[in-house]
Amino acid sequence: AQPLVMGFSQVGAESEWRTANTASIKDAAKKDGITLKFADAQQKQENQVKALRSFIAQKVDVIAFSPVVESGWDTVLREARAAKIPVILTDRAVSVSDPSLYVTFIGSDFVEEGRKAGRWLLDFAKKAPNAELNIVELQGTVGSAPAIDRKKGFEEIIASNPKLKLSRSQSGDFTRAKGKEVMEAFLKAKDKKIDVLYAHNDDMAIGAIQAIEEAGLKPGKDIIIISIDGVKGAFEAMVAGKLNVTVECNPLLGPQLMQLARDVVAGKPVARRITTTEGVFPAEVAAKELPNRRY
Amino acid sequence: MHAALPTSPSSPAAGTPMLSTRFSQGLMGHPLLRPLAALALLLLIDLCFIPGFFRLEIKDSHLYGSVIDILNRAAPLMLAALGMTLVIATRGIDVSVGAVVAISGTLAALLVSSHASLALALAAGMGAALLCGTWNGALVAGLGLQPIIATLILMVAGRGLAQLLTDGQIITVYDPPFFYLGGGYLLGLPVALFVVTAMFSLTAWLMRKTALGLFIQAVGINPVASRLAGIRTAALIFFVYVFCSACAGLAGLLIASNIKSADANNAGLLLELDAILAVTLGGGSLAGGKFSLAGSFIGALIIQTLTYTIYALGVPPEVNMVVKASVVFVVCLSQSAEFKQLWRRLGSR
Amino acid sequence: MTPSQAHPGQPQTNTPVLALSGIHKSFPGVKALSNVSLRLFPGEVHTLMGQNGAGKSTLIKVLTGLYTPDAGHMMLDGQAISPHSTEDAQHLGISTVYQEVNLCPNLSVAENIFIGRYPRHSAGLLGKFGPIAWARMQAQARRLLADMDIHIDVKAPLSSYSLSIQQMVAIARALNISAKVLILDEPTSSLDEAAVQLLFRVLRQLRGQGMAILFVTHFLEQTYAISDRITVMRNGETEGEYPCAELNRLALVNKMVGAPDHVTTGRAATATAAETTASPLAITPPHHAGRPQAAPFLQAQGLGRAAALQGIDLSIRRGEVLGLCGLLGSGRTETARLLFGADVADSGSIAVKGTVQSFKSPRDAIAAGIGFCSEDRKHEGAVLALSVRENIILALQARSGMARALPMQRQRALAEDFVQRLGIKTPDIDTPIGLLSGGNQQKALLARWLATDPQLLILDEPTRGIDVRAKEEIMDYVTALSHTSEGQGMAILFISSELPEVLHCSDRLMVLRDRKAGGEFGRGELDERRLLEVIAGASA
Amino acid sequence: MPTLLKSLHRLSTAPAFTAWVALALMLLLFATGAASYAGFASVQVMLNLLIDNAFLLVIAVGMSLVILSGGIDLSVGSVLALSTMVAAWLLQTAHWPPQAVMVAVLLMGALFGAAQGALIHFFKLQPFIVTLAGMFLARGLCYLISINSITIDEPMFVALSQTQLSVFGGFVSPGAVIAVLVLVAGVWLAHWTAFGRAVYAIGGNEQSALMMGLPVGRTKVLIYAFSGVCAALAGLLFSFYMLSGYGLHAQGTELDAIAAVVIGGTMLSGGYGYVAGALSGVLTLGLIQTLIAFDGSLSSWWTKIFIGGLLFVFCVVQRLLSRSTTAAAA
Ligand SMILES: Nc1ncnc2c1ncn2[C@@H]1O[C@H](COP(=O)(O)OP(=O)(O)OP(=O)(O)O)[C@@H](O)[C@H]1O
Ligand SMILES: Nc1ncnc2c1ncn2[C@@H]1O[C@H](COP(=O)(O)OP(=O)(O)OP(=O)(O)O)[C@@H](O)[C@H]1O
Ligand SMILES: [Mg+2]
Ligand SMILES: [Mg+2]
Repeated sequence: AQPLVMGFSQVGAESEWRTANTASIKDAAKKDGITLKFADAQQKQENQVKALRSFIAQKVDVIAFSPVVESGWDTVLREARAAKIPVILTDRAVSVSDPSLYVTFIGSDFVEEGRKAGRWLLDFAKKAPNAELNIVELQGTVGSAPAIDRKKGFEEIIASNPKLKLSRSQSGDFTRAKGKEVMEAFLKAKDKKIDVLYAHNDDMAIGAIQAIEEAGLKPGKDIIIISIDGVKGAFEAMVAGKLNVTVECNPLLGPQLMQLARDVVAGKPVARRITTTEGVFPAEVAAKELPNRRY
Repeated sequence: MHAALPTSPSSPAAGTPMLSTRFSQGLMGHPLLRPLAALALLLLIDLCFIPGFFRLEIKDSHLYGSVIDILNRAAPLMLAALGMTLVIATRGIDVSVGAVVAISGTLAALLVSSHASLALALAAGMGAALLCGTWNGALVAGLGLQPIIATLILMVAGRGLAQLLTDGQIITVYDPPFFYLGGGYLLGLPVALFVVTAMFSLTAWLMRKTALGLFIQAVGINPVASRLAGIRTAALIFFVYVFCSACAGLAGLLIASNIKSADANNAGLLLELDAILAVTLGGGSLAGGKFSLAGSFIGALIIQTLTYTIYALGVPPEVNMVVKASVVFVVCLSQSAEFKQLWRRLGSR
Repeated sequence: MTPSQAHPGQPQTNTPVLALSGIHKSFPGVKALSNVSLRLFPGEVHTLMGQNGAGKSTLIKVLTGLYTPDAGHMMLDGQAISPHSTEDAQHLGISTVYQEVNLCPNLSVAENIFIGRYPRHSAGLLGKFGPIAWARMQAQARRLLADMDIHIDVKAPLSSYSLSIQQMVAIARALNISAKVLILDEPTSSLDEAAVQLLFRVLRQLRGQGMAILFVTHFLEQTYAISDRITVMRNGETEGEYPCAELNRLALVNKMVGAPDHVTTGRAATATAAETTASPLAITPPHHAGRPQAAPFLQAQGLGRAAALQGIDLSIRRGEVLGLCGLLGSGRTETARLLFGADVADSGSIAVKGTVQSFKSPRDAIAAGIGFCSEDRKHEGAVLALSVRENIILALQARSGMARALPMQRQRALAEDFVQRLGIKTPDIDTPIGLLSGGNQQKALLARWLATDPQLLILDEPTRGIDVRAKEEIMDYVTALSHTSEGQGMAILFISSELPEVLHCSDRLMVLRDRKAGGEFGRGELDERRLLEVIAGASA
Repeated sequence: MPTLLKSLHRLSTAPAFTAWVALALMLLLFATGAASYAGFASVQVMLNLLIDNAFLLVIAVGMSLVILSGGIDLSVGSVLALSTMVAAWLLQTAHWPPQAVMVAVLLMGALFGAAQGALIHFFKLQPFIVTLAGMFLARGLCYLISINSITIDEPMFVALSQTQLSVFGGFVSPGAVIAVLVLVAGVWLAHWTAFGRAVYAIGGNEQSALMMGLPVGRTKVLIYAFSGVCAALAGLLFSFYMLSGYGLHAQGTELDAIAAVVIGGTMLSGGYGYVAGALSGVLTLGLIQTLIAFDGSLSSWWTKIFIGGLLFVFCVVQRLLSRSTTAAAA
């Protein structure tokens, strides 16, 4: 029989996480004997729409994509449905008027990630119930879905403890350089001692760690650092005692996605929402986990 | 020709500022005055609203404080602006600066992390940057492509090349000597600052001791007349693109060394826009011919101080852009002779 | 400074259509106009005269709204006016040709004539907003230019034509605007005799229709040929207003330079003051020709370039001035450009001192000891935003290489020297050249090439826009450079549309016709009338 | 045959030659795609080019005029984003009627552009800097409205988004039709109106244009206002297309638009080129992306390298062809 053809539109290659995600999907497709049409949207929704349209024109068997942003997918998804091509969402959800426009969504829940980070901090704060903790936040790119959701989830949880105060929040654009730069500025502002840093991704946390060290402080001790993603670099930092915890956001969706695609094309019923297994990795388990990290 | 317009005898309005700088030779008329004033104003805001902004401490036997941070951070931008200044002076533009930063930084960091000697790594980074410059120069000066499109090619492809080197990964470097360039200190000051000063002095020296500055200006203002006067216009234009890439390459090394990693995805992203902004804030004209190395440096400092101020003041990130835009508008308007006239007229009423 | 009240030569009506009084205009550091007045009557041609930098162009720019005067009144038809732009001035009925050609090189010839006043398809309702009627516009443009004896493709971009054609287009544009007042600032500086006569014919016609014409020129001949009255300016002030018939050439020149009356101040004045002498040619050479036996410095054979020049032969020795004559578009400029490597020849060869060279760029020619002062000072000469000093040393610096900047002292000394020698009127040598008057820019550009001390200097209309007195001095100076010791002076290729000047300076004359060689003549072989015939091709 | 040769020669010396080369190269690119990928040579793929790039085309038309006048407008991408945001906010939060929203958005674009034009003209500021600051400002204003994306579910917008007008056996969106109309209007404006010719004159030599008595100031302000309107209209098309307002929409679109205009044969230094060239430029960029999507084997970085490479080949061939023919013609 003809091999299954899948069109996949990726957001871009802006971070390690994303690259790992791409690699996983490509590998899995190869292993599964699925022909993968891969298109990189370079962070632009319009490019993704273009890619989807050309997948439709090519009459692929199934379309999968990681939406750049939640809204704005109605029209093109309708075209896909008209062409009878099932659509699978990965990594991020979309908001459409008619939920039947996509078959299923597999991926992480950014709000939940923020909550997990918040919960870890709540637990941590219990060790010294009376101390006020002054938190600074390094946000992702302003307006991007992970930045908005991770902030939302985190704030939702820490609101329950009045001792936890978010004093500063600034965008570090998800990059090391910006994370470092912003952290430098935070550290110089001597109005309040910084106790906790919450970074929306590991890259910014790693940049901030450098800034903290250069300020003569001990990251992970003088300042507690929480971040999200769980890339290899974060585990190395944890092993070195410079990072306290990272919330995993699993990019290795490939195998699951391929299986799902086969099921969908074969007409098997699938769940509407498939969450990937994602853990929270505090520094204590880092050494044990590090060898298992693939990216 | 276009660039010549501002001072053409038939240009009533624009002729005046040029002359006024010449005749009121005092401090008031100096072309660097306005960018300096803008910088001073920003620093004044910092002084008033950010406690301890100017405080310097000694930490680990080097200076430590906000001002040092700004200088350190501005270093790559200053370098990029330095190269961009010359390109813009010839009426060109180079939008590939960010990509060149990514290429040189990535290559050097990659080599260091795979245990090549530091010298080799740095040389390779610079070599790659020079190659990029040669490419740009050949397209603009050799083929006569329009600068923006010629450099756009490298802007798009260059970052791809850099990512190809790393497979899109951010590769962390664990080799302390490599950190010295972008993060080390010499005589208590950041090494990056010395790099920038050296580069600036070299360029300023070239401008003063050789006829380079004169030729660049002439070519920027009137390329036809320059060619007829016997200036090697093509060679000159080629040179400025190579020089610009070299500066960008050096900036790339500083950045890679500072963040201790090869980040092909994001290093130097949009640096070209900031560099162009720095040049214009410093009084350089995109129509060619008018440039000031020191002005561009001040422009870079304005940008970095502004960024830092936004962070330190705790401006919410969603407002950043509006603040930045407003400051740029204000600085530009303050440099406009026409605006000053209007102001005066309103004042005298 | 009080203009005489009524003149016999003055037109019937006694109310000026345009009256300026007490105009002041200063630029930082320069007082360009002080208390200037000017009256323009309907149906007259009024010439504005004055030395380079006297303030003529500035006055015109004030009058047409490009500059705002510091003080003074302007009345048009008895109404006070204060135009803020050329647009305003045009609406008021003032049509202007400014000194440098100010047209758009990218637009077609036809469009340059009609832009702003397009003929429209009268698509009923749209009226003034109807689409532009391109074909009609082109036909009209063709007709307009044909009236001026110019037959070119009006659809081609303006930049594909030589400066003089562009100048004619600019004039055609101004004439085509129906106006009360027509202002022409040195329109004839790059026109040949025939074109000038054509222009004058049109001007007379317009004068007959009651238009007031303000005309600026440095040619005394032309002044006397066309004007009814003359206003003389000196150092930014009005020296006086005179009926043309009452002021002889000598007196005029004296008033311009500020010498007492009846002082003989130059060839132009003297030569032409002797108006009774029948032949204007009787100019005796003040020097001897270069030694004929000397080997040629440069020899061109069959030099040509498709569609621009058909194989010409030319040779020039050191110590001699070779004049190159021809009509507009006869190929003089192209010859110069090929010799200088500004354009690359596609046939023929050039030999310098006997060795064949191929010039790929001006650099090659400069290295071989050649200099070239272009006719188009705005586009090919001046680097407007650079200072006078930098403009003067530019070619010298380029030749001595980039590596070592000329020491500042040397630069200043050179520049000061030329400013003094050529009488460049500038506040100082660090003034941007763009702020100088047209004639003074021209002098500075000449200085650029003199500074390189070339072995062969090609001068294409070098005295364009230079005033009467300075012109003589400069040409004498230049020819002297050529005629120094024993034929070791410069070789000079001298191109000019001004025949008396060419006749006076050249040791040998070469005529171009239709982009082909049209004969060569020794000194004294031709008088002006004969030369005109040869140029026009009425059998050589 | 000789007449053919002659007309070929005339074509090659015509000022529009570069634009023709662009068109020819684009067709070549299309042929390459058709030969290499199944399903590429279909009517719908071609129409999709138009549908997907409608907003870019509209922006490029405005940008063409700006560039022809010797200026540049970097704010268009952000103004587009701001327009989607304002439209979404007015529809979803303020519940304005859709027609009023459209008018308001276009007006906002015009005002934004005119303000930039006024700064450029009256204060002699450089277009690059003014519009760069404008770009920051418009983007920043988006975030002031909301950092989230706002979904639009207003029926008229939804209808406009999902209507398919069938042509040539395929379909196009209303947005694509509007874009083509804008292109036609732009061509008409540039070549048959006094305003358009003044744009060319200013691009050729601003000082001369002034001295020829053209209304330079008014024209310049209008040019940027027109570009602003185009950007706002593109924003509306974009909100039909995406049914959302979002501050991160259309990042970097200004560069795409500039590239499209330049590829279409317009000189960035002003004065030379054709508005119609914008179409071939936009379609070329679109084709490159379609090629990549059809290929489907390029990684993220190879995508970038490939785009750069194609741009390079395209520009160099265009340049060499134009240069050799102008040399031959001279
Ligand atoms: N924009 C300006 N800024 C400063 N000085 C100026 C400016 N325009 C003209 N000048 C000065 O004003 C004086 C008069 O110049 P103007 O151009 O009117 O002379 P002109 O009589 O037309 O001379 P020419 O015969 O050489 O054209 C000159 O000294 C010139 O340097
Ligand atoms: N009267 C004319 N009719 C048609 N074409 C002309 C005319 N005058 C000039 N041209 C064109 O302009 C070009 C100008 O040639 P060139 O500049 O070498 O002439 P020139 O003798 O220097 O004349 P000019 O006095 O215009 O400088 C010619 O090749 C021709 O194409
Ligand atoms: Mg003058
Ligand atoms: Mg000539």
